[in-house]
Amino acid sequence: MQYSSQAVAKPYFIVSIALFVGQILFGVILGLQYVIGDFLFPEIPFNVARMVHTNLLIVWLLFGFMGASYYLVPEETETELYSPKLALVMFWIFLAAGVATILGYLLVPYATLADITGNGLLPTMGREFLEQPTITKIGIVVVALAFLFNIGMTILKGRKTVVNLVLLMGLTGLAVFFLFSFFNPENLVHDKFWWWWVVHLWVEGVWELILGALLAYVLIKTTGVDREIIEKWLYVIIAMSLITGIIGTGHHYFWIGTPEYWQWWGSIFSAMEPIPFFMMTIFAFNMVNQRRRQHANKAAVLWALGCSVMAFLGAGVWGFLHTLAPVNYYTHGTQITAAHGHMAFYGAYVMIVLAIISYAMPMLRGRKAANSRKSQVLEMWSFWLMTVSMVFITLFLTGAGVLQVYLQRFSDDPLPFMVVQEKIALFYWMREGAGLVFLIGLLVYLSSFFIGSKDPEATLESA
Amino acid sequence: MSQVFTKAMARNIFYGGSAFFFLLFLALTYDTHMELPKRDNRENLTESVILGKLVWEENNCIGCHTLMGEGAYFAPELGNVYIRFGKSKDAIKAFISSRPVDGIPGRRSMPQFNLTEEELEGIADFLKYASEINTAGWPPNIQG
Amino acid sequence: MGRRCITAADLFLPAIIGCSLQINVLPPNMTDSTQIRRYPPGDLAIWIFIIAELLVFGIFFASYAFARANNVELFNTYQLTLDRQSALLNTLLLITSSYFVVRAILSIQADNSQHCIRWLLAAMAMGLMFIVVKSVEFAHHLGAGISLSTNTFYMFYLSLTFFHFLHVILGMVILTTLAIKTRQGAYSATQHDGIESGASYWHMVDLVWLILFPLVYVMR
Amino acid sequence: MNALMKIKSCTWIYWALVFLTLITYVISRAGYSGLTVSLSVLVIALFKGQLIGNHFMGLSRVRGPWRWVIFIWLFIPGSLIVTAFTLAS
Repeated sequence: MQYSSQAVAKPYFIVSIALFVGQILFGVILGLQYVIGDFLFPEIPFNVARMVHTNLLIVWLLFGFMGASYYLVPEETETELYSPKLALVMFWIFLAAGVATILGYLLVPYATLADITGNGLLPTMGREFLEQPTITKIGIVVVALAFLFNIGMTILKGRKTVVNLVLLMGLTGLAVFFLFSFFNPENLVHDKFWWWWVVHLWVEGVWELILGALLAYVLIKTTGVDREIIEKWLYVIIAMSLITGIIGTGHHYFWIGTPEYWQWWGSIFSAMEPIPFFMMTIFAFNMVNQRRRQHANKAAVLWALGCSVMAFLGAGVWGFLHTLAPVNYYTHGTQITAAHGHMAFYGAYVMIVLAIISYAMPMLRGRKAANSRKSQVLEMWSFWLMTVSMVFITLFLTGAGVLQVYLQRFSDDPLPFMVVQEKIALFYWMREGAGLVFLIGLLVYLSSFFIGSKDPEATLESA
Repeated sequence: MSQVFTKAMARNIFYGGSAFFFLLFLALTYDTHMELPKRDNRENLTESVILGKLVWEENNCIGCHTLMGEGAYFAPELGNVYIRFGKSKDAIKAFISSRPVDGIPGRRSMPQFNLTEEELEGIADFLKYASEINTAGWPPNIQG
Repeated sequence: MGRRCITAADLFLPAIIGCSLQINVLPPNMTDSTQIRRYPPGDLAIWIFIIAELLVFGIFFASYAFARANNVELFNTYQLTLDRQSALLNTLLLITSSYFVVRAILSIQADNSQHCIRWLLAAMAMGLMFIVVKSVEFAHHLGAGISLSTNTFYMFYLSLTFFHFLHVILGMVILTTLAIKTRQGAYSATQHDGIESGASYWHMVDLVWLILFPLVYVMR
Repeated sequence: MNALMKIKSCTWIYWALVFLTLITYVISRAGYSGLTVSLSVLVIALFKGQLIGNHFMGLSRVRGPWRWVIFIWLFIPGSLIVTAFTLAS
């Protein structure tokens, strides 16, 4: 660690991982509710558990992005953070708001939560992924602005590299598009239309800038390839992401009351969305092949490479599977969507945050470059356990989805939703099994922070 | 020719391309909003429907159900539930208000939300309004 | 052409068009930009962008053709409402404009930046006329109450021509930048990558129209 | 190739493009229609595209894969269009 203010990243990363554990625990609960319908009912009904699962994901990824920024921006700008104190204050505010919101979900009925937080004044709650009480949303905006201010001022006074500029653009976009979450028109079609400006323009727009910047940073650090080359790639990849992704929003405008030309525009542009992800895979592997030095942190390189592959599979291939309007007509809102969502989020965003944690944590904990050999072996085991089980979760959900589409939408004698759900229960059981393996992988991941932490650091010869 | 592929050009393409396609997206957004009055059933957006949407949101219905295919995939699609229930608001209201507090053993159950008569009427009106939006022929059949 | 070293372009060339990775070493007497080369004129980054754009248009064209196959009657009927004279005029304008840009490149290769600017301005004048003619056509359709949602034919016609129209505008912005930079003396006989990049983009805009014109206006 | 010859050759290409465009227009004005006419018009257009690619975009002087960028682009959508029009008639 070259700059002492980078240390503020550590609490962000720790909370990130803690919330990740919470997310997976609720994921396992949800998976069980799919097959044992009354599990934990009425104490934790499905909608509450799902809300906790998805909101924890978003919040821990945000913690991860913030931690990553606090870690890499001082190094890229070659200067100390503008205000480490502000970063710590915001950490506690964000943590308190996040925990209070999750507890609110779990302890009182959602309608009561809406009532006590004054949702009637400015109704923004109760929309998928944006379930947070309005007051929490305001809190998120405040934290995001303070964060952007802190990062922006640091970049302003230091060296401006492509990595930190792209990161800053991504983070600014994240904050800007989140503002649309306050816009909840009474007209349902308007509501749905603008809701996607948060959700789609986040995950298939500005978040890809963040992903690209973080990946580029990890690759610069671990491969020693000339910065010029990596930055060129970064520009080309994010250019392709936005060129395809912005109009690609149209693939959500097929069946929600919006004009039918979106079926063409959305299909054509989103069919090209896999291209930037493919380029990212080629990029990551090429850079590692062209590496000028070995890095003792093998685990970080593994996460970075894994991220590029899984993002391509999850976001690119599984997205393309159901993005064309004639296909989507049958698959829209089925387990196919769930399959895509799981692998895309894991591949693109979970893995990049884990990659940067894997790269930064050894230094934050006082190592020179990498963890001990023993810790790294455990971490790489957790990589394979989680990644392979996520592949199986995706495959089982896809199987469930294909059957669901056939039985409920496509066959001559379509069956009711609940009847179909019972027929495909076997797939949900298998998915739950894969989910438990994922949980085991996560526990192995946690153990890698403790086991071997007293051992000497891995060197190039031993790693 | 100094370099085959320059960073400056890659950067220009990123800024230019992004701005270009964002502007195009704004143009299409504008056109969409011009077309929506013909499709989005806004003439039936009554006070009761607006209340119904709030009830829908404040009970997190989207946490289990889909509405026009968006939401969670745990419980049936509700964009066309009004039609599936034989175009009967009473059937919708009766279904919601009759959910047992402790659920149905071993099965997925909908919670008992203890809605008032006005709220029940609102949610039924909201679902009727939603079913009358022109969704380009989706869902493929009555089962949603 | 300067010394070749491995660049990022070499690395993802194979990915994009499936060729094998090779490092090209040209004999020193073949470094004149008019001689055989390994890469197209201009910056490779613009060519990646051009490929992406062509891909979109290519998919759009094929979509048009297949959508037409399902609605032959409709497409044939409404195709007759289009103004073929202005389409012809526009085609000639774009071809001429492209030709002028070629002349601009030849001028700068001869180190004559005065001529280069003149040719660029002439090309821009053609582009501007295209924009005017096309705007009149759009105004006509708009006045007749035609929109993207009128029918599938107009959806494609308006999408394709409007999307292309925006490219002409972007191309005009690029040509303007080139003219200004030429005036500032940024390009010379030995250094004109930037102007070749912009020119390649402008030719792409022309190329797309050359297919669009017969496909949408003529073929029935 | 000296400068004057280069100007001459690209001017020739220009007149060829204009001529082919006028032919397309005349065919259309004369009211000819049908599959054969349509496909001929398309082939003319693809040929024009190749002229642009080779001579205006300078690909004729390129050796290696980039040489074929425009050709491939013309070929693939071109054949899809041919297929669709053939199916429709």
